[in-house]
Amino acid sequence: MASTTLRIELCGRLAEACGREVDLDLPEAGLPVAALLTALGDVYPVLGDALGRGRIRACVNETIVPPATVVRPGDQVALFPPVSGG
Amino acid sequence: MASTTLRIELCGRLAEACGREVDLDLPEAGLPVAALLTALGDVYPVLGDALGRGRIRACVNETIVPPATVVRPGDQVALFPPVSGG
Amino acid sequence: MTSHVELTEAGFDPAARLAAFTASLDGEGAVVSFTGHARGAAKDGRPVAALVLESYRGVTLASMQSIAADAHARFNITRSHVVHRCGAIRPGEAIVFVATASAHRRAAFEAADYLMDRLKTEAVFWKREDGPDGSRWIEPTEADQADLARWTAKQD
Amino acid sequence: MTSHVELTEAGFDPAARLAAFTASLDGEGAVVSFTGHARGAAKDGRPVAALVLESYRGVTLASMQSIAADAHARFNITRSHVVHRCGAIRPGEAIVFVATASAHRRAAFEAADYLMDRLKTEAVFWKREDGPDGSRWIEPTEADQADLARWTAKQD
Repeated sequence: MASTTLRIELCGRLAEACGREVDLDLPEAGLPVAALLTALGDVYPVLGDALGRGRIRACVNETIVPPATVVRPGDQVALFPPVSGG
Repeated sequence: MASTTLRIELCGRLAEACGREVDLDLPEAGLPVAALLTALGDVYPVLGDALGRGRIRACVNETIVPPATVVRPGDQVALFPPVSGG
Repeated sequence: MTSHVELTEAGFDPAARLAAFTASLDGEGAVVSFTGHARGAAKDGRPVAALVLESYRGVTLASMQSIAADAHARFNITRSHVVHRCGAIRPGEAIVFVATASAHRRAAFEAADYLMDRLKTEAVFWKREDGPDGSRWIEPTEADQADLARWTAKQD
Repeated sequence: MTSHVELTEAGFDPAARLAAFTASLDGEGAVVSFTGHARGAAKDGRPVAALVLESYRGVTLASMQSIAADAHARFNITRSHVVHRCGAIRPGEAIVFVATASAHRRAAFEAADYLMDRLKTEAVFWKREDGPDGSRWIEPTEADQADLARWTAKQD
């Protein structure tokens, strides 16, 4: 099955374990956000704990999306831990 | 019965009818605030309406006092309609 | 606790007051300010050339100081600044400025809100709108009284 | 309705912002401002050398604009000014400034309060305290969440 490499930006404390950007093989058909988080935890076990807490949101092409949204090759993807301004 | 003249300052809209200051004969023994308001309304009928509404407070020697307080000759007296800052 | 309370006939600049207040901070995280400006029209739309605030000797300043002291007693604020004009105030000019500082924002917000509600209804001023068609004395509105009642209803 | 929303890496002066906001008024009677300043100590007392706010591309500014638009939709305010820093902020420096204007004071107070509650919990920033003994990420506190919940509980 053909796959491409997806670069994922990790924001806030998510960047502490393995830097601000990680790469993940993505099937040509894409992956829903929820599955992408699982796959990322498999490849980067050190991220697993933070990703598994259910409080991470995905931002695809500068829009925060629900877990069912499919991420496709070429998308600009970032993962957001809980935000806090002020 | 001996009496002296008490000068009373009228604040806010109370000054509209007959100016900022009015004089009233005061018995040497003084008068409670409530009686002073009645006496003032008798001497200056044009003030009666405003004074009778029960919303006028007396300030004696720079302290706002209750209606039972006795005003004596030499006191510095002012009458306050409802206040409003800001 | 630091409290500055001032009654002035001269115009003042709210931004300059905020600058001085901010410069006086000692590690607080939250600053709230309120400025009340004179409006050019009455509630019913009539034009207002000047708002005239009458005060009475030391009683007016004392009433402001008492309100500020109550705010410090009631809320966890570390400093406050209250300035109120008297005399004739033209439309647009500042009438009253309040600033509060606290470690966290809730106390600063509530104290500023409380200060204004009490200044509006209990500070010793008499307020008159002068316009081309005469003068009118202004008393606290029902909304002002309702705002004030919030603080007696909920004793935090 | 006029709304200015700004994200900046540079330091800014809250008093200068209030001056500009005040100069832009068009007859409003009430102006409320809030300034959040970086503190030199964490909640547990550890010293903080810098507060670091991370943002994400256009999403951070868009989240601020959305919050400001909601404030205008919900409260009877005529203008607002929101500026938020990102990057490293030293103790005492301003992190966020909000100003609101309205005809009467209640709307201006509530809108500023609301803006801050939502910025604290929903604006897209990640906040870190850097000190001599390391870094710590800060998430909204329970008090922040409780403050936010006030606005969903009471739909005025």
